[in-house]
Amino acid sequence: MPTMIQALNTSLRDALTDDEKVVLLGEDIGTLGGVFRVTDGLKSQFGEHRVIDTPLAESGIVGTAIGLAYRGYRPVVEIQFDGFTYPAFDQLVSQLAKLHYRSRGRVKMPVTVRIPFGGGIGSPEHHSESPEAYFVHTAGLRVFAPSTVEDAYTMLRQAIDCDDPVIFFEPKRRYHEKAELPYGDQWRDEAPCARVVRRGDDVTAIGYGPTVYTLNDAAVAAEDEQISMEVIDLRTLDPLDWSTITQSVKHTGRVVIVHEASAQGGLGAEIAAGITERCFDYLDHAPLRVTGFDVPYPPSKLEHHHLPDLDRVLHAVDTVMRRDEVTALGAAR
Amino acid sequence: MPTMIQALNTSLRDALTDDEKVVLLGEDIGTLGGVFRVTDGLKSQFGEHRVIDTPLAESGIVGTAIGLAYRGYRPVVEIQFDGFTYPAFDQLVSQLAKLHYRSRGRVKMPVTVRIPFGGGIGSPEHHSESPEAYFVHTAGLRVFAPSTVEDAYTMLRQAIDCDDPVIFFEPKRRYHEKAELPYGDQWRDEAPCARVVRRGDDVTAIGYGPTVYTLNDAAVAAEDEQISMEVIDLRTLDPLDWSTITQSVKHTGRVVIVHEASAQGGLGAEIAAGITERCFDYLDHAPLRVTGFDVPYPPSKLEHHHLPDLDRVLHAVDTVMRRDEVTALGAAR
Amino acid sequence: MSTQRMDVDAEGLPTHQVLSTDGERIPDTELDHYLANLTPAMLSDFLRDMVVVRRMDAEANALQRQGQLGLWAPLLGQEAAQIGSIRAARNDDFIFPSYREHAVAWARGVKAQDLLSVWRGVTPSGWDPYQVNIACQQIVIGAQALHAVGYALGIKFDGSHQVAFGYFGDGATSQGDVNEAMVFAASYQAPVVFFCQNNQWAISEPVGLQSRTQIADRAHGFGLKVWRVDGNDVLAVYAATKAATEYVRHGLGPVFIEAVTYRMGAHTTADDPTRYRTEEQLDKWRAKDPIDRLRKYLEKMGADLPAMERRAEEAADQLAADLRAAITSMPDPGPEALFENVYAEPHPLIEAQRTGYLEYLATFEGQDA
Amino acid sequence: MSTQRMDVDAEGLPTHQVLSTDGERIPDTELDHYLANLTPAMLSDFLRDMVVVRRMDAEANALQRQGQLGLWAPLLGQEAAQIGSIRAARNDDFIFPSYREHAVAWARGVKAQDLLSVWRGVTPSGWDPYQVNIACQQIVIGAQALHAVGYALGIKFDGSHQVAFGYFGDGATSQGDVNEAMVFAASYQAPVVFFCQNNQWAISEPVGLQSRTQIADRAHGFGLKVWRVDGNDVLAVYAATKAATEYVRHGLGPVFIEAVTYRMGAHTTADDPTRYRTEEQLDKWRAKDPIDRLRKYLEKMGADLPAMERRAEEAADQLAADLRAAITSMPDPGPEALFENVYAEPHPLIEAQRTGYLEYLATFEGQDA
Ligand SMILES: Cc1ncc(C[n+]2csc(CCOP(=O)(O)OP(=O)(O)O)c2C)c(N)n1
Ligand SMILES: Cc1ncc(C[n+]2csc(CCOP(=O)(O)OP(=O)(O)O)c2C)c(N)n1
Ligand SMILES: [Mg+2]
Ligand SMILES: [Mg+2]
Repeated sequence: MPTMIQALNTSLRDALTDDEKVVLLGEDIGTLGGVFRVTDGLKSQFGEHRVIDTPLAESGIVGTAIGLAYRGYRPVVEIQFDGFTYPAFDQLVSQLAKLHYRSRGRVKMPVTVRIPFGGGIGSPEHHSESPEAYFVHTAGLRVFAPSTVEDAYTMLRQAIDCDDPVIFFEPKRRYHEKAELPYGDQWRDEAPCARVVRRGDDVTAIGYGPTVYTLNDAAVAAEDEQISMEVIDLRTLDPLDWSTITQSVKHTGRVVIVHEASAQGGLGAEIAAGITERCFDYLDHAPLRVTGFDVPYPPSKLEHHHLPDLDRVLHAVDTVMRRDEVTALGAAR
Repeated sequence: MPTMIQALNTSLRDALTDDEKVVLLGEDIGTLGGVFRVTDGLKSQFGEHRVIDTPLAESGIVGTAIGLAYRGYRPVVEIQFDGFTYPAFDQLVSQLAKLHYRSRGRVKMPVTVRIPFGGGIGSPEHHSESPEAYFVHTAGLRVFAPSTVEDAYTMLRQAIDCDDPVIFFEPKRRYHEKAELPYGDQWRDEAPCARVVRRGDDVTAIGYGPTVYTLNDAAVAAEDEQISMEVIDLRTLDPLDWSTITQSVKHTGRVVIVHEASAQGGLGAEIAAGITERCFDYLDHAPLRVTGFDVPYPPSKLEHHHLPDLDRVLHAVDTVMRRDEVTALGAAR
Repeated sequence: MSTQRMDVDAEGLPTHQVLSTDGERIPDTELDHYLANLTPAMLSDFLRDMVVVRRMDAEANALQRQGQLGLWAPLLGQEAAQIGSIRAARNDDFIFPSYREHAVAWARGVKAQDLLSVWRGVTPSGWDPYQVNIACQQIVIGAQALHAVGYALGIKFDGSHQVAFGYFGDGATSQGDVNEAMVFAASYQAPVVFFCQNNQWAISEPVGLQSRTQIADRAHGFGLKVWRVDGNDVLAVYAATKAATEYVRHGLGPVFIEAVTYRMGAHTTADDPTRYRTEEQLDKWRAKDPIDRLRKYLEKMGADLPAMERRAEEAADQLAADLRAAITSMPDPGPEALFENVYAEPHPLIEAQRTGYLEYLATFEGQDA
Repeated sequence: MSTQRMDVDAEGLPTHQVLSTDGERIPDTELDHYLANLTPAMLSDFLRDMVVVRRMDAEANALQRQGQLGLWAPLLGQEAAQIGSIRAARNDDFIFPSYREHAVAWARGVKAQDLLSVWRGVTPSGWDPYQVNIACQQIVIGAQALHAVGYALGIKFDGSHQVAFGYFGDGATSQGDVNEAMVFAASYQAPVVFFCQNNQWAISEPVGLQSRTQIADRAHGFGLKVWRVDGNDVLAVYAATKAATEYVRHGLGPVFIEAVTYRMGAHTTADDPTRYRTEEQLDKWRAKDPIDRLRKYLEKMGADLPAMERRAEEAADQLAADLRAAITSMPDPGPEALFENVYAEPHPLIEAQRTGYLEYLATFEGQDA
């Protein structure tokens, strides 16, 4: 069974095959095949005009991709690690996000920006960031975050196919998960929206990317304590799939939201606020957030404290079930 | 009476006078005195080594300021307009925000980054942005946003005096408001925290920067309809002053949050989520947000639609008072 | 730090000039070739173009003062740099402009009122990039230089012989993006011409603050082919741009042109240049006026200047009249425009906000404002 | 695009070399002056320094393989570039390094175990910047170049004669920040030395992808004084850095040194260089080894090489033993470390999170993990 890395590789290969306007750009993606080998073998198969090693400059990469999109190409950019997205920030938020609007719809920006994100792999500084909230707050961008091998394939095809720019977050600590790929044109039939990955009655647990696995584990553990967790994998962080979310919350009345990014101003805040606006009368407890703390991502020997783990999720679940008087952790107090 | 521009100018002058380690850097801040004249006359008074015209490169400006801080200086950077902050994003979030942490507290980063922000002055693209949420989500930064002439003076002194980096948002459409300045060392006595600018019983209205004026106007108008609004000026967006906020919300049970930035992932989401976590049992209605829409900042002839105005605030107040069945506008639906 | 205000003109690469300020034709071994086929009609067109865009600029300044525009960035003094370069480009060469290339847009057929509609604040964009082969105007300094490189890369992949142009100012050369654009262009040998109008100022900052060497020298260091030209000499600009595009079309790699000119007006209508520059400096540059210079040349070569002038003035009058009528009657956009084109594909949040806001506005209908 | 892999060594500025690969002393009119006062003791120190840091590097690689470090970025091959430059600097010159300047840090007195503690993942920083006059290590490529300029500006304001150093690699020269650093340094004539170790690679990308000209040429275009040296020749690097700091201390402006060297190891322990380079290329560079070269020179000049070698090996053995003992017994930080130093002044949110998390952890006490 292929790993998530192989799924992404196949997804790129299929996209390169199906549409000659698809080109890949990034540091070390050609000869080396990318530091995670997501683009392994693609340069030799498609040539150096389709799979392009770029000079070491992220703003340059994104800016060049924008120019290619102006010309009718569908560039797929790889940012080597999450923390190296920031030098390209201006090109992402003032250019990529706004060019369709600025041109009154005449210029399409079908650019996919792949970012391996999140922690848990024992890396040094800048290699474990979760910058998704910045992009969710930026009008004009779509933001995808697959959690499974199948979704990695499917959603990357969808992102490349989309006429809008998509910031595509890959859960790097799940890169070695394995599963069968969907085949053929199946990816075209699925709408990019949230998915209830586990049905439950007592608490809605919402996550995306790497934390979905944690939520599934928590749901199994909670069962032992007769708590029935419904688990939602958001999959698209922009647009947010409010109908899936609110349907679940109206059913359970309790919510726990989980992400690795810091709490303050993180995506969890939007989810919590949006749920409260939409489901206030259904709520039995305030939606709680379990997140990274509001600190710089720590050295690797501390990351297990920083990352939301099974225990912290269960603790929050207990809290919303009012089985525990202590407030949940990770959220602002 | 001095305008807010003059208050900021005096604040900088006093800081330059009191501490020779204070230096100003920015585009056009020297000879020209800044495009808004906030630094008018300072170069001729303090010399070109204290008030420094820089080459046209924001990352360069912030990076240079960081180097000066390493050397023991207290740089005050001017970013010419909000939308030109983004080229410096990496230096702000990966360097300025993290150097105290990275150096285990050995290196202080007392850098103030002044950003005239927000819309309403009929400007072209990139001149009316409200990027505060990006920085509130970034651990290691403090974020200030004065709304009044007095606070402009006081909080700028406090920001420069603070050993942490402060992103200092100036409400440019209120630059010409007038008031007397606090004098002497008064600025030292005040803690940088939220302020209840108007007492009320029915609804807590929370804003900062340019929208505080709108909230005050709304409170006057609401009085006519026998609704008593409490108005909170946040002043510091990081840290958030939860004790002032929760005290008010526990009293009123209803909340309206207002900002110009887009709703999704904006600061309003954090405030709403944080309030719900802290005051769930006191809430009579979900906290509502009145914000800019989730679109790029529009051309100037459309900005009166985009910006939260008196009517939209009152509409939200009516909604939380349940006098109106329609949901509030600006927030995600 | 006052040393930084050295006169960077004094050294470095030579500056090509083919018309002296008195309108004498100066031979130039490198550029004469590109001027060999110039006809009187083309010269008349250069004159008309420059006169017309100068009028458009004057009219825009006036409209701004009258409150019809929110802001305007004058091009006065840069007519030769803009007209000379765009007239040397092929129509299918794709231009990435900044916010001051009004003459470039006009020369490609953008109507003055469409151009000004952006500055009036009624729309984000005044033209369809694919109709005139000009990208949207760019306000973030230098960002477009990279877009030009990316576009050029696409040209190369397509096996086409078009050229991408990136226009920017002297101040822009300090930005990381412009430097990265040179890195990428050199690395990929992209078919791009960087056209830098060194108008001596970035708002209040003299070019000597951005660079102690000639800007052209910097580009040279990146391995780009470089021409430095008198930007107030429309023929030199035309010829250098012809030379540059020929070079690029031959697949020889990217080119950088530094056109040395001067911004005679304010940075924008919000600027007060008297705070940072002197009348003497302006006088020095007035003597180098691009239109006067062409006039003198035409006179010396015995052209029918009065007829050419008449033609130019008529075109300018026409533009001015049309422009004023169009701008002063230009309607404001309706609120639904807020939500248009944020995304290319359907987006539920924008949909919901649009519907909600329009419903909300409807509740005011029939009420006094 | 394969043309981009041209051999950039072939043209451009001359590359200073004072020791041939056979250890012959080559006269250099510009640099000899700075080598006139070299004593045998200093040469012995150079040898020891390079041998020790090479051992430290080997030991770190081994510790990483044994799971004692999370990652390591080898310096193998760059000993001369790092030791030659740092030994030429004054102790109060302030260094802004990247992540590979282990030899620089060690030479300033940072203990190997402190250096490695960061790579083990127990702490964000291995030294106090103000104790050793070296800023925190920098992973974001090129960001530190600007910090060096800012620090240098502070030096200038203070009227001091220190120098700030910005170290970075060949790949870094493509980043906007490094280019902006050159712009700012030139504009302010800041007392800074940019020290670029061109080790031919940015992970898998050859330097020819970043630049078609010599990197030194680029710096020249910005108006910086430039030296290009053989980075595997410790004496040439030492002399050029001496020359550079003298130039800077005389107030003559910023300097750029390109030290041409080679990364003999992997980019990091996570890298597999066999995917992108050949044994032949490695062999070519093995023949230029910086330590061998100094050995040959010492032999030729009749120094007591065996004694020097003994001294070096002893120091290396000592370091290796201390390092291993210290690293393998290094404790993990406690959870409270998460919340330390996020801010310099009290911050209620961090306080609350610290308290909350520690209370939460306390609830597990006495339970099985
Ligand atoms: C990134 C960025 N920073 C600052 C500004 C504000 N600004 C607008 S024009 C300008 C000066 C530009 O000078 P130059 O590049 O020489 O172009 P010119 O205006 O002279 O045509 C500045 C600083 C901006 N638009 N973008
Ligand atoms: C902004 C940024 N982008 C990407 C990376 C990932 N990365 C780490 S080292 C490296 C190559 C650096 O090459 P060079 O500057 O030549 O230094 P060297 O590693 O050869 O010493 C890259 C791409 C990074 N650390 N920072
Ligand atoms: Mg200019
Ligand atoms: Mg390298």
